[in-house]
Amino acid sequence: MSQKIKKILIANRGEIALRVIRACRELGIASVAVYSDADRASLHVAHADEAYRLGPAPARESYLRGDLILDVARQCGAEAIHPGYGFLSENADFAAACEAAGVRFIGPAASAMRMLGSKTRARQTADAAGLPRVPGSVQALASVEEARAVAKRTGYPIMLKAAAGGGGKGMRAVRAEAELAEAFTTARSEAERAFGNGDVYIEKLIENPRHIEVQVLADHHGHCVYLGERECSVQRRHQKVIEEAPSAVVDADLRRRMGETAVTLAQTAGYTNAGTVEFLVDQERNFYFLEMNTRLQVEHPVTELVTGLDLVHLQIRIAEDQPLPFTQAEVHLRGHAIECRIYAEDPDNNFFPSPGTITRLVQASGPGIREDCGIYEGWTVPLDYDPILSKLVAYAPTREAAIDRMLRALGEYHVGGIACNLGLFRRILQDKDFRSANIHTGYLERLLAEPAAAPQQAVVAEVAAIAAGVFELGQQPASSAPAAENGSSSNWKSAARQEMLRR
Amino acid sequence: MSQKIKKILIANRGEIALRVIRACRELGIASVAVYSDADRASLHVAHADEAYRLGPAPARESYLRGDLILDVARQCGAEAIHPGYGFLSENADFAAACEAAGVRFIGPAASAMRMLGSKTRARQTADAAGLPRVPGSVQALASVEEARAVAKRTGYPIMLKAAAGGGGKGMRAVRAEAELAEAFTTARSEAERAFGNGDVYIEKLIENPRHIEVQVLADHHGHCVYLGERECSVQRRHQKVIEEAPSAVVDADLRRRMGETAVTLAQTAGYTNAGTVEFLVDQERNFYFLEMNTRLQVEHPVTELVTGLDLVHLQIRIAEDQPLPFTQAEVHLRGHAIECRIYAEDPDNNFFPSPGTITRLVQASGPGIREDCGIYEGWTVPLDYDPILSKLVAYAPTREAAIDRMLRALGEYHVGGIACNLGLFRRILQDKDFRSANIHTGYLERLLAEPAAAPQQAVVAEVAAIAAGVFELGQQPASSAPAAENGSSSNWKSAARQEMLRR
Amino acid sequence: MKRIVEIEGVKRPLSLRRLDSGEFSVELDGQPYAADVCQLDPRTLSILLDGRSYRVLLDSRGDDKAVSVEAGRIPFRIEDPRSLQSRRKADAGGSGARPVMASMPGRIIRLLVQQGDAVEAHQGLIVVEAMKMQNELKAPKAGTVVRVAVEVGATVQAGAVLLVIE
Amino acid sequence: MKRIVEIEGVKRPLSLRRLDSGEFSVELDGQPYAADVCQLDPRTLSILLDGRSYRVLLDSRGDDKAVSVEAGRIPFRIEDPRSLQSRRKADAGGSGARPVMASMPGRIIRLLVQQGDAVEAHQGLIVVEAMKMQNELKAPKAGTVVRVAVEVGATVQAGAVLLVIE
Repeated sequence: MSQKIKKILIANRGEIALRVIRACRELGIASVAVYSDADRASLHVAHADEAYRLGPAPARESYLRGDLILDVARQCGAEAIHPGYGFLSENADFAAACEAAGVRFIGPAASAMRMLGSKTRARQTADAAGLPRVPGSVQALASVEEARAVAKRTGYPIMLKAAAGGGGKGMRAVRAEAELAEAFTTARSEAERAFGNGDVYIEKLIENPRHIEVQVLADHHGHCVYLGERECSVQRRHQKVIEEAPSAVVDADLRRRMGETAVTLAQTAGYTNAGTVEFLVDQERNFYFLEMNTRLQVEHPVTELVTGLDLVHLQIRIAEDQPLPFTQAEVHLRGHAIECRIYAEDPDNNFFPSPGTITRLVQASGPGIREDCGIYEGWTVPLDYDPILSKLVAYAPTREAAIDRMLRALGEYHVGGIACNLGLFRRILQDKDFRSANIHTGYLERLLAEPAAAPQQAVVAEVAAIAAGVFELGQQPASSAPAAENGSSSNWKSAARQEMLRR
Repeated sequence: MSQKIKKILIANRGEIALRVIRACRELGIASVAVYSDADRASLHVAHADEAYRLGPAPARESYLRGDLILDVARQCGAEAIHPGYGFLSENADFAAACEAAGVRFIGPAASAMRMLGSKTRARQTADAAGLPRVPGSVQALASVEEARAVAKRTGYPIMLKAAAGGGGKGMRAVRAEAELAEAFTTARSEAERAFGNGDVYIEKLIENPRHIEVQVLADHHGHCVYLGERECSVQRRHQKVIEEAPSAVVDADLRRRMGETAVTLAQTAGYTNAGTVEFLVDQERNFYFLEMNTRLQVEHPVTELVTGLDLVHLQIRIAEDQPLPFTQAEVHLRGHAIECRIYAEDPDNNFFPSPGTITRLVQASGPGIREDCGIYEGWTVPLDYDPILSKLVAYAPTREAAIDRMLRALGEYHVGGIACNLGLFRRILQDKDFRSANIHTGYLERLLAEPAAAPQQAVVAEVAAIAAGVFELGQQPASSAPAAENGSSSNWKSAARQEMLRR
Repeated sequence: MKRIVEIEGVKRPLSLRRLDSGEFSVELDGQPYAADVCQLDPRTLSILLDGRSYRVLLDSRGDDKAVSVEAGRIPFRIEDPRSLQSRRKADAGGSGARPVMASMPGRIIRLLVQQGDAVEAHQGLIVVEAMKMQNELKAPKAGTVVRVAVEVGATVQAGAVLLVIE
Repeated sequence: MKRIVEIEGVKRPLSLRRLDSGEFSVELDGQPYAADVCQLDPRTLSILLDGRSYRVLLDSRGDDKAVSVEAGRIPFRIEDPRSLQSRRKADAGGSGARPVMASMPGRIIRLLVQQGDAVEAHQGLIVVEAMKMQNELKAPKAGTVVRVAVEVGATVQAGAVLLVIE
């Protein structure tokens, strides 16, 4: 029986915390933020109805402290917790602790998360459900010898992958048997360091695959639907950079087959709430199950734009035990959406993160532009977390129009004070291969290996020189300024300075 | 035969000029702004590819100077002119001058504009096409005697309306014959003053009607489609305040009938490009043709959101002689969109305009929010033009969700330095009658006559008092500040002041 | 810092002290408040009070001071209790001559009264236009027009005295 | 105002004068420019040049001065031709000792060299971590490490000198 939720604690920070707070406000539900010492001045604290401190900046002392978070939920009377993505969102023990404490975890049950959370266990579940998956092992490899045997059976090239993995950690491509032993050792130790679990398994390496994933949504009444696919092939070091919906290579038939496969997997695992089934698609458009993400994803807005739905609203309704308000037949895709993940990182300096104070923020808007943003002018990007600043999303009737709209929006956007990756998006969106959807998971590394040609017009340098002079004139302290060349100049300078004080 | 346009001059200012500039950029078309002396620092000048001065601030010396605008177009090589709304957008002589100069006018041909631009002529066209229209006269009334005869035939109450009218000028409701003579005289003189044309005609006064309009789009190849309706019943002094799509009272059958009626009128007049056919809908859901707006409308974004189309892109494609890229059967409405017109006017002071400097601008964003904005922080709203600042639009799967989303966005939005009407929207969107779609063109005046109950929580006054003190502390000039109560206070103050300098 | 903050006609003593930790110690109406105040930028505060989160914006228009909180604009005045001057200023409001001021910039379209005219309270005095909208300013009280300070056609700024009623 | 503006390695003389009309008289490289400059806010300009419209944003990061125009970030340096000091400063770049500085704030994860080590150009020197990403800083030239200024585990700010190569 459905039961209205009146207060939700958001166990996250940044743009996704604000995203969930907004959904709560729209639904008339009170929102509770939690924050670390590094986030007292963050947007999610100021926008929530309530806010409570968790602890020091490091995530393991704050956002990963499930015990503290449950304490806050109990004390403030929150009946549900939304985990966002990252942090505790795929932690089955935390989901179980919520269940035990009588607090609804807005996501799947701990049991379903356990069946799908480990990559090896997910592969076993996929086999049980009869899903096409990437060939290789379905269990952790006990030794180099076992790895060698499986690799030989699978056929080189292969990938070594961490069972508890994510974000490219503990992952190694192996092209020949001679490389296997060393790769096995380093992948294991990297996985051990990153996840506290050194289990690795083998997958056949698919050449130039596309990364295409299917959004599913399941209620507690046995209904499960798929909401079309997202293509996330533009990646750097296994991190998604640009996502879009729909995929240019998925037609109605392939969409239905991938969607039904994803629904089968979710139902086999007794999955509920929002989840994403990731596939690799090869050049012949065969698809292979890769893994399942048992949470809302960063890139969920592109699905919202092409379906017209609100996934966070639906997540909350599902957590209230409400049935899905539509059937599969009522899901229609329209138009095309593209998302750019704006990060505090410097593409011109090896993508090194650039924390620091955002001294300037000029945002894009207008037709077809959505922004899910977690920053403001004057905010200091902390050192301690993922460098995502904002998600800029463009929607238009066609893929080409969405690309051109995004380029228009990127031209309006400006982040000052720190480096960010806006220029990278411009480069990708103008690239011929991207525009013709000729992409795969290795596409971006190849593009980045090419020299970035940016022949600048002479007139732009002239404009820049003039502007530099005018800004210099406006910023000189009165004491060190040379005598004004004419009477009005100094007046103008003091007016400019007053203007700056007033802002 | 279709011919690509490479450069478009936008004969307008403010948010609509920026809207068209953005469309040009997305289509790879160069954009040319024109500006008056009051608008050198306006956003449309900074965002266009080229910009040229027209003249002094008054519109009749700048934005209404069709001759100067055509000169600029010729000199910079613009092949087309987009008129936006207002100014020259419904001026058939200007459209004809463009045609004569070989510059494409992005709108209907002058001939179609003439057939539909005058309200009396539009009513004759409607009769010729067999449209249901509001009963009354189809020609200007020559005398009080004629007015008396028509009114008697039509039956009181009636409306006197200016043939060249718009914006409620030259409009008078007459409830009984005794009032007619005086109303006729004042309506005529008001119309003469406002439009240079004193022609008035009679329409039966429909009690508590809804204002519902149909968007049409016609190409130069004989195709004409309707893109659903917009409900604009929330008006103040005949000015639209909130618009939405679809209308809560229009079902599929009524939509089809109104749409087909609108298409018939457009085709009868040989209409091309975007246009809007306005209807009154009475309490029995009978609809009556009111007038046609032969241009893009302020409220076009709500139609874009529910159809997934871009009307300005399509206007330009039509002007290039391209055929419409879809048929009527391919137009599908999805979800619900609401637009709030943010004006520089003070609802607490009789809606008086409030020009001045915008010292602060905090904008809303996130899921389902679109903003078409013409302002920025630091900009001074000029005295000389309509006080529209921005259009905030919310989209969601249902009307209720769109209302709640808009309320969420309004809570994020803030305009500082001048008064604006954000509070009015909050009041309307929380009103029970609005939420149950129990609205008509007199709805808002009735709501405004009621006292605005705003019982404030005691704690909010406490928070305000504390904040007032903290701001005061941060803004005191160092010289007049009292001695710091402890060591860190003065450091903090100087840090705050530095922060202000840095911004 | 000790001040008197006047909000909605109520004068409330406020004592603010910034602690070494960066937090504020707050006393309002003589009561301590466990308010956690964080300055996001020079004109935005995040205030946590009993777990509730408030985003407060400085929302002054010229000398008209106000904050915006929970989407409501709340005007305030601040007095330094040690300053006599501020008290005197506060008392100056009630005298006999009453200026009628432009609430917004605009152009004078029509004068409905002349110097020497007797007027009723709420009687129309003058019509000002801005952005194509006309506004009729009304008499704040009954009395006599002792001065008309503007002419038809003049452009006036907000706060300009248009005429005086005594 | 007369200045030397250095952009993309080219030093260009610039003369700016604000006219009574509010416009600027501009001379660049000794040539007059009919540039119409309008300041939208203290850090944004609208410049019209031969009808073309440019929106220019001041885009400095600390001492690293730049403008942003047409979506490109263009660093600049300004010298006062009357100031000898600025010339001397400009000449100081090519000396023997070369500090290796943190380009971003972060934590020192590993030191790959010690004081006294001979290093090749582009050899890895030090690993800095921020936001879960590690970055290896490389030697700007061949030489000897004459000083190591940080320890493993230390947090450094952008611009901090980490070590010096001579």
